[in-house]
Amino acid sequence: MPSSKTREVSISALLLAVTLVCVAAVLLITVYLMWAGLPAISEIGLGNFLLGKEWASTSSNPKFGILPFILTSVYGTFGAILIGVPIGIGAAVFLSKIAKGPVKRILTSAIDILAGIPSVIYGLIGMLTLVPGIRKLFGLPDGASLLAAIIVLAVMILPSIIKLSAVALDSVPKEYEEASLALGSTPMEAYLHVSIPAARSGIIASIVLGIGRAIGEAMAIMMVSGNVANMPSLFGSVRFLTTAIASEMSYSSGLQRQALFSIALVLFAFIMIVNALLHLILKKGKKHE
Amino acid sequence: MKQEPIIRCRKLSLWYSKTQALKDITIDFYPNSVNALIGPSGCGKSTFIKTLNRLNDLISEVRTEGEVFYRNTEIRDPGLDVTDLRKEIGMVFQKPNPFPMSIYDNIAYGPRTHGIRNRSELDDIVENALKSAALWDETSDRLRKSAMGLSGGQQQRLCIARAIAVQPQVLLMDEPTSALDPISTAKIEELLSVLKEKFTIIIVTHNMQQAMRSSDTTSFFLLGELVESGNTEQVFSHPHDKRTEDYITGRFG
Amino acid sequence: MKQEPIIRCRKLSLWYSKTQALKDITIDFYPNSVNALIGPSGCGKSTFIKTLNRLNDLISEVRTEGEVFYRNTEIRDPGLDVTDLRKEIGMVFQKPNPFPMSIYDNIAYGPRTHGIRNRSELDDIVENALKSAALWDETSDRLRKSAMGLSGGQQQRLCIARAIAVQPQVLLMDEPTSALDPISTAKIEELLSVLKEKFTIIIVTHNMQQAMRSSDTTSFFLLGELVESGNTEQVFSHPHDKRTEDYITGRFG
Amino acid sequence: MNRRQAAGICSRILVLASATIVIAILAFIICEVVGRGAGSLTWQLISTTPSYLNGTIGILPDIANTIYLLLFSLVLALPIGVISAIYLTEYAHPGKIESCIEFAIETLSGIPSIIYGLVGMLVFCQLFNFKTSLAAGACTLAIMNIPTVIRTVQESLKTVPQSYREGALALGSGKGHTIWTVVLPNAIDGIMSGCILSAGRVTSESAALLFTAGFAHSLVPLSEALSSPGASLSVALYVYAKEQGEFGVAFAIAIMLLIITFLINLAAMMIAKAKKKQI
Amino acid sequence: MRNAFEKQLSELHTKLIEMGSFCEEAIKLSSQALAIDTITLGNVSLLKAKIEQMEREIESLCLKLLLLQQPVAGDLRQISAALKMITDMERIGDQADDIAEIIGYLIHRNERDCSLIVEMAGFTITMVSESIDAFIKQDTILAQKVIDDDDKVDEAFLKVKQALIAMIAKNPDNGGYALDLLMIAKHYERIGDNAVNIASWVVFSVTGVHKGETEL
Amino acid sequence: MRNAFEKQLSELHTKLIEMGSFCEEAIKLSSQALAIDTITLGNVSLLKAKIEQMEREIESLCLKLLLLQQPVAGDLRQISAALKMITDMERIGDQADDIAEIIGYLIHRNERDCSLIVEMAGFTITMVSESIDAFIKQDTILAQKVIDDDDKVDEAFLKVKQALIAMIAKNPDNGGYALDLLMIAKHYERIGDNAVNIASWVVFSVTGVHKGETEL
Amino acid sequence: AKEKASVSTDGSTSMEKVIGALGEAFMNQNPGIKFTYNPTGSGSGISAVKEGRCDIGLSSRALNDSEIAEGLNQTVLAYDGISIVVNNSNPVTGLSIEQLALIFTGKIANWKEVGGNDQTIVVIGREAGSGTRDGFETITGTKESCLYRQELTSTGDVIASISQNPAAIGYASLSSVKDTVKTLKVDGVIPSEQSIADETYKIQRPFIMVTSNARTLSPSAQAFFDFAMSAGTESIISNAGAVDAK
Repeated sequence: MPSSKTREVSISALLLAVTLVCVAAVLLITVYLMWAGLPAISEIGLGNFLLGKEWASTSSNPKFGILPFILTSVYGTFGAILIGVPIGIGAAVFLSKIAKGPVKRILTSAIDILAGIPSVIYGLIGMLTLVPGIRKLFGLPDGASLLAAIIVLAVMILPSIIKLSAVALDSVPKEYEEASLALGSTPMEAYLHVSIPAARSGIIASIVLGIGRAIGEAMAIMMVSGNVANMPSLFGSVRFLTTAIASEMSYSSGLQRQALFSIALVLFAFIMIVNALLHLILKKGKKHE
Repeated sequence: MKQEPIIRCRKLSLWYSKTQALKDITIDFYPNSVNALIGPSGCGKSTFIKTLNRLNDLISEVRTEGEVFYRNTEIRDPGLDVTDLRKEIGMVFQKPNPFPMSIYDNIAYGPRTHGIRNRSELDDIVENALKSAALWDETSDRLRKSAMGLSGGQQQRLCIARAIAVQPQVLLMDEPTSALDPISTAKIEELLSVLKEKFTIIIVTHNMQQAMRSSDTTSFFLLGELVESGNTEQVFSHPHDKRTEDYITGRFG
Repeated sequence: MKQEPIIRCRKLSLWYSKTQALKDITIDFYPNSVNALIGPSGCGKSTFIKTLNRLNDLISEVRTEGEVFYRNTEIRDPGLDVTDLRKEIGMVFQKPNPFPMSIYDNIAYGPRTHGIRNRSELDDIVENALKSAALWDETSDRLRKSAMGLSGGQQQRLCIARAIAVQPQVLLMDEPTSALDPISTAKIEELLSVLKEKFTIIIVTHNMQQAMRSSDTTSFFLLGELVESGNTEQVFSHPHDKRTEDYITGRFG
Repeated sequence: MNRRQAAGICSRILVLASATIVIAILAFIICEVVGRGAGSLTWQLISTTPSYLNGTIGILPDIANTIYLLLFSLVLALPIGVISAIYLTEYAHPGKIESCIEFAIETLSGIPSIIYGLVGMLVFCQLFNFKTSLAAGACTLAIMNIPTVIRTVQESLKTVPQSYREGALALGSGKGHTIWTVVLPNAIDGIMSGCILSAGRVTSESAALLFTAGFAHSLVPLSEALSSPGASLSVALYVYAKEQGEFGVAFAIAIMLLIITFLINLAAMMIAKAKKKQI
Repeated sequence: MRNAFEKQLSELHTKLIEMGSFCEEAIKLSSQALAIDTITLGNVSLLKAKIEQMEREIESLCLKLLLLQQPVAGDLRQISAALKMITDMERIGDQADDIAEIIGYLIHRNERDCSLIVEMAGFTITMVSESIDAFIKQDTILAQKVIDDDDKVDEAFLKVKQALIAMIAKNPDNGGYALDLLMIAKHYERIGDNAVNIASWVVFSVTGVHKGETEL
Repeated sequence: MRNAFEKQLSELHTKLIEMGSFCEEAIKLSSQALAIDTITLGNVSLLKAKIEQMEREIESLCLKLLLLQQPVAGDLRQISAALKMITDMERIGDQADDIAEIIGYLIHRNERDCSLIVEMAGFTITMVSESIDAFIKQDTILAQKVIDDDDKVDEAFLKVKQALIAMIAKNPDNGGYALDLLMIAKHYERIGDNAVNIASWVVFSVTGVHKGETEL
Repeated sequence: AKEKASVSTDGSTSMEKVIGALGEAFMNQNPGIKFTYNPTGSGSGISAVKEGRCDIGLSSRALNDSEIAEGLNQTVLAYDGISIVVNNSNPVTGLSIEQLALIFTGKIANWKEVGGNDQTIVVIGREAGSGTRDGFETITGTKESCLYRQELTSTGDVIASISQNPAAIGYASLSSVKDTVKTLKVDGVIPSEQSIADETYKIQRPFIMVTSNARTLSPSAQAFFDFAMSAGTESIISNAGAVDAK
């Protein structure tokens, strides 16, 4: 009955066709962003666009320099990672290795809920408590700033860092820790010297994923960062790549609108770099196993 | 006359929450001997050896009664520094579990943990441990390579070397060859007879041939009870207890 | 005189991409016999039996040469309907792998797959298969319970029953007891001698005692080569090949 | 020895502190949200449509829209996701196409929602002429969720032991039959948690919906839902907070979203528990 | 459990009993011939052949069991005892045959003066019977009795020897005859030894203690 | 690999060789005593005791190896052959001692007429030496020679018997003496048998074929 | 089945209350017609009309010349006052248009220069493209020269931020202002329906409905347009905080 083989092959081909939807979607996104974003870049000039320090999209002599946005996104992401990663890994170690019973259940749910909270709520609370808090704490005229955005971002990337790191730590064979304990190390030493290095690739992946999320976040930081196209400073009002798009999109027209798509293209490029990085790390991690 | 026992166990009972896993175990282990623990699955042999290095602590709701002495130290003492105990009583596990680091770092892990940082000292320890585990010839030219690249049998010998490197007095082995093929198994059994010159070895095994071939004493556990314990030849040629005879002749169950 | 062989293998070679895993294997298996395949890890025994039911198909880049006949069917034939082949040549795996369904559904899975829907017919098949696998007494009162609740040894006998239920001619077993304790192992070895009255059994084992105790013929594989094959007693008492003797006496490597 | 103990205590404290921070953040957020929103969370708010004439606000349409979006996007994302996952785990052999697909999935899951919003607007609203509608929003969300579904189902498929497949195949079962009878029933939890995770994303998503589904607050029946614009709860929260300064309402919606998030996690946990029990 | 092994073990047991009964029969026949007539003498060498045949069978069964079943404890003792016992049984067969052969030479003599030897033969027959019995019943007390009884046979042999010396002195022509009778007596004495050996292997098989050794 | 086992195997080998050399020495001593004098007779029973001691040692070593090492193939053959061989060796020791004992009775006789027996003893000594040699060298050809040589010993025994009958006829007073000499000859004949057995176990140990059986 | 007649509007968020109320009233009168409003912002409302994505566009700024040149029509529906708001704790009660211009361009940087506390002024505005911002900057003559500390994307944000910051100043549609912030007099006039209607309050802007010349309105859209422009809607518009233009 040779038809069984052909049937298998055709089923496989059919499934492949459906699976290719993902590839199509990525291509579609890439193509459309290029189609929408490249004209403005060519009109403004790549150098002026990427390196221009001034953004005045609606002035009579419009300027479309997005360096402030790029730098803000980079600094903001970096800051969020700086705060979020240590806490995230610490909490992951606690969750994966120390917490037991109800504590573990509560912590797990807490992290899941944190991950599930809509970013708007983070923004809202940030706006109503964090921004005035920063203003009062640092004696600033206004608290809406890069710092506020960094803190909100750090909180927002925490759940994904914790979850992924915890998964990586969970998948470290229990035998490693047992071996370490049997050699006379304390549990903490076992986690630090054996578990974390063994989960390295997963943890790095979680960080990279956090970077991706931080770069891509829009709604929450729009509400706390002041949103002025300044060059970034910790206590200054700043605008990110994402917020630049979100804030002007609805009123935009003409070259301004096109320039916004160009920003989206730049953002997309950043994300692709981060993704490629992630891909590499995960692949390497797999190979390592 | 007989030496002092290095581990002395008196009426040790152990419960996991409410089920009793060990019942009044009384047994001595003497220095420089290979001691096999045999018995069907779930008979308590693994639980027993994990009591000796307090690895059962990892499981909550474990409760013990009785006395277990390592030399003059009561192992069950809640105030005991278990890291010290585990330095004295090393362990090798069922599945080879080298850390995902280099061969060198695997062996050096224990000594480093216990504060040895001096490079040349570590080098010596690593070399000696590998030699003791009959692994030096196979690995001396690739100490910096990952231990994960070794074969299963080599990995297990590496684990033995790693345990040796902290210079314990007692080596616990929990079915160290059950994941290995006959050739690797034979190598490790061979190793046992060399290692016993320096250590006291307590080995849990499913494999009665292994117990026969490599141990000096054999203890038969059944349902948490120590049914019989004695010289290996005697236990296998002439067990005192009917249950032991049934088990070793394969007439059990 | 001798019966016709049920499986006839001539100069079978097998490559995984570029490494040759089997070299010119020529061997016959006769009906109603237990045939043990022994050899160190990676010697090709598992690869060999997976060739017999084409389970190697799952791995890409496998290439074979030579002839393998099941009765008059060339197993290697790319046009062959492997589901038919596998109905004739059943398999039991190293780790007991019952499906996470009821005991009844596990056994009925095969017959249902092959189109048997009639309830009472299935009932009969299940009962007979369980009886053949010496599991009926232990499970007849809980056929609707999950198979995952059985002990390891029972699970493995369930897997044997499941394989039997499709009424194969040949039963391949890939180290069926390596995950089991001595008692469960003994039960399964015992079962082999009963099963061979109906089936041809080809069993891969790491355990030479097992081969000796339970098989009629023994074949020794080494590095993809069939070094020696013959009557079990002869192979173990008086091997023709030095390598076989070295291996079975534990002097190998 | 002392140094070791000190280091041990320090690291233990740090780890504990990290975990405490996480709990504290959540507690703070919940207190804030509940404290500010509880007063506005009335039955009237939940059960009515907003009336400009009466100056009252109701989020019934937003609830309905959320459900519509959920339904439509799942109907799209689930089959594609499950089929893709099956293809990737059961059929695909490592090769160029597969690594291409893998990369595409990773990319899709990494793309920020705002870009989905923009491209969704360009493609679904304009190119496909769905206009600003729930259909456009649902399509965008579906594409966003496909990677999530694929990954969770894939994870679950991978946890189905290879031995089950071998067992079925060795009994003479065909590949398709094996997947259908043995593999998928054991991966049902993955499909369920894929649904749940997607549901979570749909309810919490706002940026991608702003430009695609709009933020109208009118109640439409299911039959017309696809062609109408409409705000989901998250978008409504955004709109009420930002456009209208109705913070009480916004926090009331936030309470609802938190409850939904909580329920979703509860469901996910129960599935995980059921799976564990089975094994 | 281990049904196959059990079956083979009981086969071994049966064969040993059978072989033992052949031995008994062989000595009985030979001693009957000595006392009464020579009719059945041919049967002794048939029995001897059977016993040898059985020795080979049992030997190879034992080796097969040692090889394939790798017995321990009681099983190993039983099998190794069997392996050793059969040597003695075979020797018993041998001796019986030798006796029969010698009796063959004596056919021409009408008068026989061998009541002492017949008595001695009676002792050894009892010993062999009892050793086989001890084996069947795994009865160490009986086995011990056999071992102790050897002294009687040894005594009887000395008596026979004295009697024969006296006989030769009486009638030197009986020299050859006396030598033959001595050989017969010696064979019975040896058979007694063999029975003792069998008995001591029975003791080993049951208790694990062999010939006053310390425990294995 | 399996160093411990190898060591025990070679220990077994050494012990067997040692036991064999004791046997050789015991017969030699006894035959010397027969031919020449009785000075060294006491040593025979010492040797016998040593041999018995060694039998027990080797027996328990064999059983230990069978138990603990579960040997197969050549190892199993070697050990089981050893287990069987020692019975024969022990018997050789026994017979040598018996011979010595009988010679003890003969001390009072000045003139001895036993050149035939001495010749016969020579044959058996060669056989025992050669069987031990065959074992040491695992030499089946030599072993076969031993097996074939048995006929010579049997012949020699018949000759001795005839000679003794003649001697009795000549001088009936020598009846006792003749009986003793016959016993000695019979013992040598037995020793020859034992050597044959040893040799045939050597053949088995090397080839796996025992006494013309088909292969095990 | 015949598709239900519908009117879709799209555009200014500032007009939400006005147009929402009008729509609701319209639907009450015409149950057969479905009215939708999508508050996306003036810019997108205008482009939506242009691209035919809605029937009527809503803009809180007048069309510029290029938009008119593209064939769009504007009809003023109402006027909206832009309130200048500060934190409730701010002692300042009023400012002149000149002072506002100086404050928003950063020339006055401290509240004490205009009679307030010694505090750095935090200028909060809307994002580029916002109708409110356009209206404010046009009237105060500060186009392209405002130095904002924050550019927020919605009225709600602005009010929330100002209510949290004692040094902040910003502008917002009159209809959205609540008592969480304080409304300043401009040139001595407090914004109210009255002061906007008689144009004594200067900072105001039109709410316009945008239609396309290229397409005729559907009957239902025309009905809504007519309803909105009818006289009976005065109270609806004023209830929504704007000033009827008719």
